Amino acid sequence: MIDKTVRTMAEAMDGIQDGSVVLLGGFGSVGQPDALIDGLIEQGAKDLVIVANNAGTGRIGLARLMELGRVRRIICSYPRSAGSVVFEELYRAGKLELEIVPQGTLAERMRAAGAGVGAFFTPTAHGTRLAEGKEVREINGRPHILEYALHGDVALVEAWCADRWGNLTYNKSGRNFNAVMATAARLTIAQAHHIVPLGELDPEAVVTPGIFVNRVVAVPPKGDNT
Amino acid sequence: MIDKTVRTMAEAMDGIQDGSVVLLGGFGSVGQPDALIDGLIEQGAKDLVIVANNAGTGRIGLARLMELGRVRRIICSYPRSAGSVVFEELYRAGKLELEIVPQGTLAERMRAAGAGVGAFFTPTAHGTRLAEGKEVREINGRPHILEYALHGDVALVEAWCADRWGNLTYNKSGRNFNAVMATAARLTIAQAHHIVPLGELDPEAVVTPGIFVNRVVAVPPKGDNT
Amino acid sequence: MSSWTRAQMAARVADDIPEGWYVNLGIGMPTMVADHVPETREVIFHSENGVLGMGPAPEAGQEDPWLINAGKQLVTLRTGGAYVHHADSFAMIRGGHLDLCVLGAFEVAGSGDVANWATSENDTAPAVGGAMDLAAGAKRLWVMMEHTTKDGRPKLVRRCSYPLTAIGSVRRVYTNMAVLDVTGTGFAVVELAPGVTREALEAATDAELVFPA
Amino acid sequence: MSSWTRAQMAARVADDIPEGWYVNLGIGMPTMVADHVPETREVIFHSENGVLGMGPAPEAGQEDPWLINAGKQLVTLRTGGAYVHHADSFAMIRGGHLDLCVLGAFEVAGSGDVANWATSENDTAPAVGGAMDLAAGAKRLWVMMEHTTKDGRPKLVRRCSYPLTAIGSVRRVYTNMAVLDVTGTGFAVVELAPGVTREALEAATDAELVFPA
Repeated sequence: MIDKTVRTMAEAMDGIQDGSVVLLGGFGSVGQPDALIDGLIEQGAKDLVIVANNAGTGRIGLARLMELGRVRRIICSYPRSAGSVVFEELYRAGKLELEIVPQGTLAERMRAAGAGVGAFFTPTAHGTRLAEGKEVREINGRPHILEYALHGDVALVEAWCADRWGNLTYNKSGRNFNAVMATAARLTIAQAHHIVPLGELDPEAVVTPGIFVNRVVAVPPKGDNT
Repeated sequence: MIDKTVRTMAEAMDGIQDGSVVLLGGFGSVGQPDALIDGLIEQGAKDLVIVANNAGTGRIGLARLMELGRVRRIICSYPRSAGSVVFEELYRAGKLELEIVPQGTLAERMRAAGAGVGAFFTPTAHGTRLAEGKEVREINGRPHILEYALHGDVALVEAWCADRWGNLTYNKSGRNFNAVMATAARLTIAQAHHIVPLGELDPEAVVTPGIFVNRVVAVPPKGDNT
Repeated sequence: MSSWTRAQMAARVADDIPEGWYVNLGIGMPTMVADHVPETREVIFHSENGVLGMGPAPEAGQEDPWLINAGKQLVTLRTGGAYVHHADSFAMIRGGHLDLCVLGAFEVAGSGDVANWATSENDTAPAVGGAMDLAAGAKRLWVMMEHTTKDGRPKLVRRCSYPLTAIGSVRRVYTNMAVLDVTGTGFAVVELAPGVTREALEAATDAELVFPA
Repeated sequence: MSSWTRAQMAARVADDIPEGWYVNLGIGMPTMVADHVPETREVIFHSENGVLGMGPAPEAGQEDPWLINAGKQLVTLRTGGAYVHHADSFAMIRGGHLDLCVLGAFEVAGSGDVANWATSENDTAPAVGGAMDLAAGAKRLWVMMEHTTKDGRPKLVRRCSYPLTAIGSVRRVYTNMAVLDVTGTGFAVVELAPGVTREALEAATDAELVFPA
């Protein structure tokens, strides 16, 4: 019987290597895999490349991981936001590499990784400094730049419901980067609010089919009573 | 009040021009927009480029449109199948241009059109005669070929449920090419089994959001009593 | 000098949005536009984080922490709305499916170039978010901003001095002083705010202005 | 000469598929493999037309015309299955998410090249379907076919004479005479069908064969 659910966070994090590219789902505080990030902090992998929309806030979660010196490089669209204090300290001190990617290009680069597209041409960012050094080609009269697929070694995502095959649904705007990141990594680990029996998810409404998911751990969100 | 539903097939077909690139949903007999194809036959546009998985069977629907001499070119993955008699006659007589595209590349080229990707590199078909004349580039040690976005002027799709905003759901394997073609055309026309009140479709389970749909016409499938 | 308030600017933008358009409103001032579209006129608002058919802020007690917009504010979903993931959401943007995007900006040039994400070449870690995707992808890009900086420098310019967000993308600009169409070589004045003179507008603008005959 | 029947070949392939694999079975003979995987061993079958978790043919009276596989046969959905659209379905294939694809073929070369879609360069309108996507995209490609053509010509060859489906993709071949691994320069014999001799296999094969020591 296929059962992708794991009982402990240690099992969920098993085998994550130093130097991994780790995709972190979430947008703002919605859909962030907080428990998995804490699990990763505990697990100890270092020299990580983190792909996320933001660069962490406060001194918890991703910010904590960075503060512990475990992140070598961050690839994101919106590094500097209210409370991104750890990022700013480390970046100013030259202790963190930064790659800024337009948000849609970031999503599309991971979608490409998940879908077997090696690289693609997009008009986004053409003529801006984020296109510097990139190949330009005119397609249908419009300049496009070449962007490469962005693969993860690991994706950490937050789902709403999951079953033992790893099928996932999300809750409202919690879907965000989670669904695309789940497709783009060799090892996708999901924390799910609810583990439901196989067959309970509507086959017409599964957002992430289990083929993209390797491990599922039950983590009700903090303060949730449902 | 937004209302994309139209009352007549003539309204649904209004403005389709000679020379249009028309995307036809469906796979096998499932999810084929039969009523819309009949509407297109009636409407009269000619010199069409048809994009579909198959090249029609028997002498109805797409095969009928071809038999009437209204199709200049067909882009498909599987032209020759049981009953593709009209295609074979016309093709052998040199009266029909054919472009064969691997099924996944066909889907991806339309997904690219819908998503603003001008072109993309894929390993599929590298080293085969379907890659002849195409740009080859090695990415991550693997040869890829360059494929361009495939835009439709019109997409004809079959949905299961639709609302007045044009949100669509499909039924089981009827989703197939319909959902991706809906994103790839300037004018997307859907025939829907059921027109439902706005709000009846679960926002978590809408497959094609109305932003991709211009017109909806109610067409219960033949012989259906639901 | 008189001019439009921010609320008046938002109302002015809202007036130009017809029923049925799919619209993305940038973080900050443009977000106010939604409040000025009457409920009877169905305009479908899109948020980058996967919300199509976004409604206003929830009433007290009705907040759902799982439903936010791109500015991370709590919002609602209108009847008929739908949720999608980030790649699909940006497919809507990048594939040219949005009728309109309204962004704030630091500078707009008469060529339609826009700079709205980084204030100088030395700002090494600016936050681009979805601005470049929106500016390049939407069918129409309108900018909504104050006509000058706080210290009075023009924001409508001959050439952007800040790092660009996109080239030749802006169609129309709504400021506290005027509504102006981008001509490619400057700006055509569509409407002046009450009390704003031609001379005042010219003094506050560092680009070619064309006034209606 | 004795050899495996088609059902035995299908059972032999099924034996090599462990629980938990995501598997696409090509149209024709490979489709039979599913019937030989015991229900207690959960293998998740994928069909190109957007069905993940495909089950067997429906029982009489339970047919649903909206649920077909890539071969256009009526099928069922297993508990836990899901429907996706064509681009997402091929993302699973092309993105390397399928553990295995089993295809039929006209020819397989010792290099792993496979030809299975067009029988000659003069066949100007052959039907490729999803074969090239599957051959290039799946983690493993196995081929299941008769060892020779009806008129006795070898289908395991030094170099494919028919138009290629993919280069260097095949890992393993199951025929009525043997199970063989692709070595890159030929085939390593894993197992001979009962009654098939080394000499018989060599006579029916136009490629280098390596036999177990």
